[in-house]
Amino acid sequence: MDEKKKTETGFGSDALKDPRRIVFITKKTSAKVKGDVGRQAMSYPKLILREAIVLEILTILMVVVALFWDAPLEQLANPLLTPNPAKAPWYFLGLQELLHYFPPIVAGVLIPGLVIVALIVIPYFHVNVEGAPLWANSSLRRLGMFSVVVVVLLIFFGIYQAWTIFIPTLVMAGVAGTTYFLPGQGGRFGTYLRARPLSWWIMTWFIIVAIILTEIGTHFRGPGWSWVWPWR
Amino acid sequence: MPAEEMGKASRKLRLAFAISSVVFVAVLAISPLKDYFAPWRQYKRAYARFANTRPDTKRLLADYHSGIDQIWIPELKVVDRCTTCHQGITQPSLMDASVPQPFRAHPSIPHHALDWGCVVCHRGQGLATEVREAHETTLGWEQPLLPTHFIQASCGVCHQSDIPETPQLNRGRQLLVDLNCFRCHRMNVSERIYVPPPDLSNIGHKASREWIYKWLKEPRTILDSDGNVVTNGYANEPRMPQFRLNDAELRDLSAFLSTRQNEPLGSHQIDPRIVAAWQKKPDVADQGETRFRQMFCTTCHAVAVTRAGQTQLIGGNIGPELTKIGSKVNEDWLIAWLRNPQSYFGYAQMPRYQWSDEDLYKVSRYIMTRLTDSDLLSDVPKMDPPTPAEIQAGKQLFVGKGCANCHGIQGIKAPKEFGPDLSAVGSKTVSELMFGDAKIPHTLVDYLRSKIENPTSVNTTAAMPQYHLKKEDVSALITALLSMTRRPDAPAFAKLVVRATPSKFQPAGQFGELYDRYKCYLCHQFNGYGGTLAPDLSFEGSRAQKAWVVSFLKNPQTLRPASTFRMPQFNFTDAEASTITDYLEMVMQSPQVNPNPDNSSKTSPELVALGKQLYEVKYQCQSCHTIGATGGYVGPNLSNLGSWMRPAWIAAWLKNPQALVPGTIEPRREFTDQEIQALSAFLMTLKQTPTSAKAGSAAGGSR
Amino acid sequence: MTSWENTIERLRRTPVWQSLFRRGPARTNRTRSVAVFGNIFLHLLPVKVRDASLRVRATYYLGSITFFLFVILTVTGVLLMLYYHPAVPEAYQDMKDLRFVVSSGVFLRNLHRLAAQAMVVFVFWHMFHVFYRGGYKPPRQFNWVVGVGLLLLTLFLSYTGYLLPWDQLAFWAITVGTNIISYVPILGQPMRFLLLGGHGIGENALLRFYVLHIVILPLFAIILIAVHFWRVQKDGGITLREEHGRKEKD
Amino acid sequence: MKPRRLCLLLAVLALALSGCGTKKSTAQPDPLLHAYDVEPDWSNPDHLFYLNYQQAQGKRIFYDKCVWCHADSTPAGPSNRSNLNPMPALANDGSALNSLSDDYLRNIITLGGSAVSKSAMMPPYGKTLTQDEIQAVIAFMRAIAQPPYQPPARPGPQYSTR
Repeated sequence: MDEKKKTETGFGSDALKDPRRIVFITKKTSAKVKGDVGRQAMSYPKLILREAIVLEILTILMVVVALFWDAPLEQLANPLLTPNPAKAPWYFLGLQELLHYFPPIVAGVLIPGLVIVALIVIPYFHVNVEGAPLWANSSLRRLGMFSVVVVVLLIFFGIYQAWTIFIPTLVMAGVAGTTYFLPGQGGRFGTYLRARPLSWWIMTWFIIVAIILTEIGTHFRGPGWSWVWPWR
Repeated sequence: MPAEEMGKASRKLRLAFAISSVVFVAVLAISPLKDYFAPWRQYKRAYARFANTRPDTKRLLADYHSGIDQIWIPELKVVDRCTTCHQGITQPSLMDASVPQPFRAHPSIPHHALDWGCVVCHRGQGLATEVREAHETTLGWEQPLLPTHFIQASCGVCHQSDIPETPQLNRGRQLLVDLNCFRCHRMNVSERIYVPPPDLSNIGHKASREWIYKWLKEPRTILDSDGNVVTNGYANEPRMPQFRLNDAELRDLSAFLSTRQNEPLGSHQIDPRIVAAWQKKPDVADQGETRFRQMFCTTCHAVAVTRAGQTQLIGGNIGPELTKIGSKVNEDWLIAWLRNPQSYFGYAQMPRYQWSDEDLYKVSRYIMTRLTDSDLLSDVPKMDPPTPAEIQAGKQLFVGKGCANCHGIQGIKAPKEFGPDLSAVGSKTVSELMFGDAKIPHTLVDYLRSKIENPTSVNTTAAMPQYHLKKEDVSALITALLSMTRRPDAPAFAKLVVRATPSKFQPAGQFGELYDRYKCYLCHQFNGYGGTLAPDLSFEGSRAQKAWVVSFLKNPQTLRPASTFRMPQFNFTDAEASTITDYLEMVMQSPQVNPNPDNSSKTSPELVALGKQLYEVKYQCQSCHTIGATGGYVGPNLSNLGSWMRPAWIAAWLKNPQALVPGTIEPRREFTDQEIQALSAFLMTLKQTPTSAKAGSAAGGSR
Repeated sequence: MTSWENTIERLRRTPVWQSLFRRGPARTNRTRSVAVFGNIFLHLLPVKVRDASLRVRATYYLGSITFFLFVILTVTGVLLMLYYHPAVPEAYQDMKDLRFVVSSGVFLRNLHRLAAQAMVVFVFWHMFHVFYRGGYKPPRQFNWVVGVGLLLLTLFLSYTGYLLPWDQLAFWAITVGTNIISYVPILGQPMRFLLLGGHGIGENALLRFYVLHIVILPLFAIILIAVHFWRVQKDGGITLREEHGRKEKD
Repeated sequence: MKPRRLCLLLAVLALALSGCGTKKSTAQPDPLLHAYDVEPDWSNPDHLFYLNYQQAQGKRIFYDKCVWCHADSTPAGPSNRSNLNPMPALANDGSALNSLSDDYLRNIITLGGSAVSKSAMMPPYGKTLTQDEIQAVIAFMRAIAQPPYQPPARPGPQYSTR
């Protein structure tokens, strides 16, 4: 189909068929400019159609679940009637579980505060941005530092008897340490793990701890925040 | 990238988009289905189908529509949607049991459902339109439907005093008082005749340490074949519960109690001449037994009697059972007690009889030698005299176990707030209850039942002792407990509460003293206060002739020889008898009865003959009343009516019996004035000499 | 040209259509670009995306899902507002009415609740995914921080919504949550007081949580979402696996 | 294999677990709990009749006024029934009473035996009991009748729940 004449502007015919972004590249440009961005596709319709399909499928799933699952509703709020245990929304139960171990100032303020600060500063804190392996250079020094951090953490958890955090920390440190001592290449998995940057280890540790704490807080805590088995 | 290629590649994408869009629209379109398939709509449709099978379809469907029905009473804060499914509740033709639920009509009750809503009585959740939500304990509503068995509890929320329609509730409330529940738990109990458990300040005079040990250990041990609890010397006496005490505790407590002799024992000496005269006689106990029976002690006290191999308790339950009393009490104490029960503790409910020393000696010998059980204390360990350490420990136990809550004792104050507050236990939600490891359904009713039947079932450290109650008494107690709710917060409810009217009849003066001394109110009613064992005396002055009352007081047993429960022989003096008679005549008058009628002139032999004819033929009164040797047992024996009742009373009675004695069995009939005159004239001719009295009534006097 | 396309073509020529869309069919790359540029919503997206970023495994659509959940929440939330009074006895009564009387009320509330829980899950998931892809690294540092802000907003949105049914679950969950705030030294108590509008959870707290839930937090969320999308485009599109670390083929 | 998958798996697992609801205990049905009152079958005390409110009120009135002549034993001792001629019907005697209509029973209780040409020994209770109370007594008698009382058949098809 022919285009109307009036829409033609100063671009050449090539540009009509295949428009390119015209930018001035300076040193201060924030955009990541690479020489080769690979093959490109038009957002309209390729991206937009995909997004629309995702929206529709998501809605369908949500509606179907909402038809068969009922939102909980308990009795009228009664300040005189404390449920035992009183639980926060599930996404705060990890935090509530921490409160069980540590003094409130640590579990309630320090740790969540540090997590938020850590999340914010990650991009500005140039910890092997290049993605160099944890043990790539000066490996002994790094191993030493890593071990000190882990030992301090373990002592901290040990003092407060936070055994549930103790265990994943130990496991993570073990796995991370083992990658260093693995003979030779250690297989594909070992190689993969050895190539992980420090931030990767920290984040993975955080995720596992968060999931375990949330899970324990949700399903393993009964009256007086005592340990109960969910199937009993 | 060439446009054609892109178009080709996105064809698959477009297809996927098309399919997901179709599903998307379809799913959104069916999302209202959840609403459409709501269970209540199915009940609605089922009712319409059901109504079409009934002959009165038109009336059944008069108010039918497809939406939610609700009863809305703003002033009571009632929003009940129960009628959405229970659509037939106001249709009289759907009353019988063949109508399937939820369409059956409500049985006819004094309160119409549409004026009160459903949840006010049945509890549950009136807002809900789902079956489980409305009826059961769910997370969203902690108050499940009250089982119909306990529905009387809801009557009790407003009706604070007893009403005849709720026997189970009334029984439960009586038990809360009788079993001393209110001594440990805070609760609202309406005023009733209540006799506190015995004061123990002087128990050391009364019973031995061994007996106390045994009693504390197992106040009751055996269940007979009917499930009645037989106690160590007492039957059907559930007041003293069983505490969970170990041997050391039993020793300490019995040591403490057996040393309680705060005041010297009252007069317990018997004239030594009488003792000397009777001591050696072999039949002293037999004579005592005869005297015991003649005085009708069994009207209040039961004694086990073995006849033809069958042991049976004979006697009333106003006082304790006496079968094994001789193994319990000291003889000195017994004599002092019989002489003047109130000298042992002031509120003792046993009347003070006019005993002669001779009778006293005989009866006490009978009690101490015949009413005994040598095996009773055989399993009690040997105990040395109490040590101060034991006594001290026993004193602490006495407070710690809550004994002081029920039993008064000098020098110890009852602890306040000993048991949990039960004044609003009926409003307790499931989440407020601790079920422990008990394997019972988590509802308030099951909790209460479990707790009453075995206090440690839900809480192993419970301080509450073990009561042994019959199943129906447990149900009655649960009903009474459930009736104690937080006052519904709607102001209109507060106005609806029918408060209990405290009634206490306490006459003054000389009669008042006699009334207290002989405890008349334990058996007789006076102006709505008192026991129900004997006739209501509220209008006795209008009813009985003075001479008859005097002769009855002097010699009660001659008038109703067939009845087991008979007025005891109080041995009134002449002065006492005339005080009582004068008081009854002066004060206990009915406004319905003319005190000074002048109808003697109207009596004539013809009238009497007419009355006799009416009595025997037209109204056939003999079906219920006895004259001479023939007639029924329902009403009182009329053989001596002429010397017993006043003619004005008889006339008023025949006009309207219920006006004189509310609730009396005799129906009100439509006699003409002439018939009343004739019947009165006939009845007044019925007189007999005391010696010829024979047949009696079974149904308790003039009721 | 089929009659169907003819009909469409004729429809396109009507003045109403032209006033609505102004442009002709997007059949060439240029008109497609113009369609994206010229649309207030679509212009947050880039005109072109790399083929690699269209692969499902590049994103799992986690960010999109999170955003769509936000859309679902907005729609259902607005509908729920029609039945809701932020007052102490009424709030709970409204939940009962939603459940038992309002047509599709249960469904609306279910959907809202479900989407709210799912959004918290997906926002975390999205963050972890972006992290493992190295999406926080230059030049996308700022967008990562915006994302962290959105994470916190999502948590607060969910948390403030938790109180609104005014049932036991809500009351005590919020009690536990707000008690944590009071552990902050010095500022803790005043912050809690500010949040609850009093020393305890009552009518004021309900009103504050309601306003936060339906006005303040969504407003910030919308602004940050817009910035987030815009920055994705400006920072060079989504982070691809091969962009950071070892250039391994996946 | 990849840690990324592990995280995904854990997240899904956590989500799935948090969906589990708490189980509720189910109550066993006890017919006694759903009856306002019970009355044992007079000829077989192990067999219980379950009474609704109206029948229970009837039972209360029956045991106050009627039991003396219409039962073989009374709460206060021997019955007056054997004393009477003709002997009154037992209240649970279905073979004698089931054939009598509610209206007939209401009449004889209200107006007495002589009003329906029966023995005058049956006194009238119309001025002592209300019509509701009399109806309650009849309902109670119907409830305990042996053989069981069948209400008169209604016209129209029978309803089935299915």
